[in-house]
Amino acid sequence: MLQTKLPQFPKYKVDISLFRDVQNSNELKTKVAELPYAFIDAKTICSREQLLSAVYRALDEVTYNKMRTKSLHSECLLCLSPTSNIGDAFHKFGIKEDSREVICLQLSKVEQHEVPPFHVFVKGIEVAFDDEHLGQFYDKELLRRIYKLDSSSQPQSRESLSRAVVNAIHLRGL
Amino acid sequence: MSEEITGQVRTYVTDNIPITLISQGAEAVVYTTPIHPYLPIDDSTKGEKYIIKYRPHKRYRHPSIDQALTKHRTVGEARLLSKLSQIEGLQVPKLIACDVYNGCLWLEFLGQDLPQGAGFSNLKNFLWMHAANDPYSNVVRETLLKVGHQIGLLHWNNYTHGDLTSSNIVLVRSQIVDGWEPHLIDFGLGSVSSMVEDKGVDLYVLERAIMSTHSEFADKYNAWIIEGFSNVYKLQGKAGQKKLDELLKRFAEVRMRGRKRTMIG
Amino acid sequence: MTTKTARPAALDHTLTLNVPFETPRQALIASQVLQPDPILKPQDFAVSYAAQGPCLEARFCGRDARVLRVGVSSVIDSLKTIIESLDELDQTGPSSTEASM
Amino acid sequence: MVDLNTVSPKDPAKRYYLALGLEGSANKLGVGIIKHPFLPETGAAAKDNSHDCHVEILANIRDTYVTPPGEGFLPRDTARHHRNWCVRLIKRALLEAGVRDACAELDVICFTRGPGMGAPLHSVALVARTCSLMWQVPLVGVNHCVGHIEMGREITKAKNPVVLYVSGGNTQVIAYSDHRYRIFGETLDVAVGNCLDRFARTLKIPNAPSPGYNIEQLASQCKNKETLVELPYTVKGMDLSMSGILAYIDSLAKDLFRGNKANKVLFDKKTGNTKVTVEDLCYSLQENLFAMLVEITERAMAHVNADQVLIVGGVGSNARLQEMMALMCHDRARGRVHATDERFCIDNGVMIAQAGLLQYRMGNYVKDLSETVVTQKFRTDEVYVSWRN
Repeated sequence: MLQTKLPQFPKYKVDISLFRDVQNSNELKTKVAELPYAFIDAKTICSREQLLSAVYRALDEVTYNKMRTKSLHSECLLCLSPTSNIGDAFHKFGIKEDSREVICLQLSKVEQHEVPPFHVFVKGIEVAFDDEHLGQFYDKELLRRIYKLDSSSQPQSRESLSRAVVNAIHLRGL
Repeated sequence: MSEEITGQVRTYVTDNIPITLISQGAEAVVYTTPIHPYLPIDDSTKGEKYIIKYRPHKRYRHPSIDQALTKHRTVGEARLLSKLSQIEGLQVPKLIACDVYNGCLWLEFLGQDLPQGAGFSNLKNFLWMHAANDPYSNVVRETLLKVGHQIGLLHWNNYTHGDLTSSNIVLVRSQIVDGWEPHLIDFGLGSVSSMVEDKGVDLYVLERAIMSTHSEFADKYNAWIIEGFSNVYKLQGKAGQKKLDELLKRFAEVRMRGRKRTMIG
Repeated sequence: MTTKTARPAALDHTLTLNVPFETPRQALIASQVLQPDPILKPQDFAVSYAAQGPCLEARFCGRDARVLRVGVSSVIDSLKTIIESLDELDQTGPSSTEASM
Repeated sequence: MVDLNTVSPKDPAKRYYLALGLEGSANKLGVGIIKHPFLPETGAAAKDNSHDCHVEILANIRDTYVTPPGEGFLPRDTARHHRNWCVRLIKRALLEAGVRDACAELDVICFTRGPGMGAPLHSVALVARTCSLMWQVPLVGVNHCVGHIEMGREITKAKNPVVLYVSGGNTQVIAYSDHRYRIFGETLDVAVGNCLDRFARTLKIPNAPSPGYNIEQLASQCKNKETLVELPYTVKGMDLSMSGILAYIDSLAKDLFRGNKANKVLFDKKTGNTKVTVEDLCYSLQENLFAMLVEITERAMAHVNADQVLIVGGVGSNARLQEMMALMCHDRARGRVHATDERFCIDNGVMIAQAGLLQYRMGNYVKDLSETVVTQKFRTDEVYVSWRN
């Protein structure tokens, strides 16, 4: 599990875990609204910087502009998306019934009391949330479609794909 | 005033992010920091540096103009960098984060210190360093050809830099022993442009910059840059050659009239 | 004032003005003041000045009457200014500095 | 090392220089007479003292050709105005200055050689040539922009400032280096003064004392300063463009007068009430144009590492522009802005005398009358500034 804080937003803490061979995605998807986490389909995340970029953007929006969704978690999902359609962002990045690899994200105020750890709910094997594992799970073609990266400038490596994705995250709606 | 602005940035980034002022232009103030805005401190970020480019509020202009401009320019530069990063072979700093509400861009830090205390590895210092012993050495030639290549890529793809000086070209050590890879930085005045005039002015500004700091060797240096530049266009066959001829013709015109058009009173 | 018509080529409309001045010096000054200004369309119009005694002789030639008229009238405007300067400002001594305003 | 005393005063016993300056590049006809004391300390060993010549202004007379509201000044008519008034103004200036014998007392006659409108320039040059010949006084042809700069430097004593030159015909940001006033940025199309003049014409407001002054007055009466009418902001690097702004605000003013309710910027969508007044338009136009001017000036300051700004030219008398520039200078480098009042920043003869006399003192004057031909185009950086280090 990655437990971190973004230095510019010390009032928030971020916990992220990556699970593989998740058995109960179906059940988790139905509980998305009630559980204090975001569940993300790991196929759509190619790097740590991709997900953390979205977290940064979410906190930036919440702090200096306005919150556009109901919770910090849905804000993060929106911020992952290259478009400003909230439903669309959930559909694309949120956990799916058949997701095998799932990222659990908890973003909360520091003073907020502890919530149960992810593994209480997720039936799967936790692996390190790092680029090595993300690199095994992500779906290059899917990512290209989601972020509408045109084929003429096809990013070759995961690094360049990640770079294009980070750009898209930071430039959404601007 | 820089203390005042630095104070604003300190408040904005918090004490968790130590900042060092490296340049203060008219429009933006640039800092470095060892802290990545969102990646945790570990092997991948340790010892790294990042750029924070801040466009401060200007009291002299009306608040609504000020806010609109700051946002417009921050987004503009971020968008430009994003587009440029997709051009194969073109080397520009990576966009890390963009906070339009505070006029801040986080960018990858490029460059390093040159050997023998010759200063930071921008093209200007690099040429100074070599001017002392072997101004026409192979590494100088190779590097300037590559500089030309970078500008060629930029122009061929219809972008212009707007402030192409030898300080805005930063060299990064390449895989080849003793080789350098030029990167273009500071696209604050950059734009999408297919106009030969804008491109001609870009080339002219760089030529002038080289002449003013390295006048003795400027002829050869500029010739190498143009050679590298031309090669990009020549690779594009007939169409490329045609555009190149047109561009170099305009470049010569710009040089003749000293950048500015003549105007009545 | 005399008009001549026998000029070669295209500039065959001609006019010569003889302007009398108080002194030969003033005529000379007038010719020197008028001399330097280039003609905008030398293919359509030409002028030459010469001081002859207290007289300024200005020879004009133009491709047609209209060009000639415009050119001559502009020189006359200039001459008026020069003459006024000479009349009012020459020998600027205590006696002649009475303001006329 | 600059020796400002390479040419001796005409009357060495008097130990001063006297210069007559004639200006007529646009609709103002100006005649000025100045005196420079012969300062030994500005001799060979001195530093750059050309901004501190201890100038004494003996006469500064101006007559403006004013056209009716809605009309601009045309070259022919302006030239006629200058021809009609030039000699009378010179006589009055000589009288005011107490110059009894111009032939014996004047060291040099300075006139504007350009840039400007051809016909008005020419009519004044004729008078300058005539006076020079009949009085046997040397001539110096002056660049109008350099005249503004030298006068501004002398009046304000600003040391090596970045110069913003804003007038009806010019918009330039200038910095001195290596004997030239170099242009760092300028307008790519119309000048800022011209932009204001033309907008004043659309508004049909009086041209007296000047269109820009009347726009400034209207702008200060704007009641809704929080909201601006959004206008294009067209800074292009160091340069700026104003024709698009002018075309747009002109169209707004026309729609306003015509009562074109389809224009949503001016009229409320539902009620059809006017949201914007002429005063609002003037205010927004000034805020927008001046922000652009201050921005390119700041760029030049950053470039040459200067902490002072000198504003010259007719638009330079605008209080709001001065205020904005002062804020920028203060925030940038705790520096300051120098500006002159309308006696000096609006075209005048004194400034031509000042720049011309400096040039004369360096031994650079007309040797042949062919050098006195006026020119509409005459760039500031074409002049070799011998009188500065």
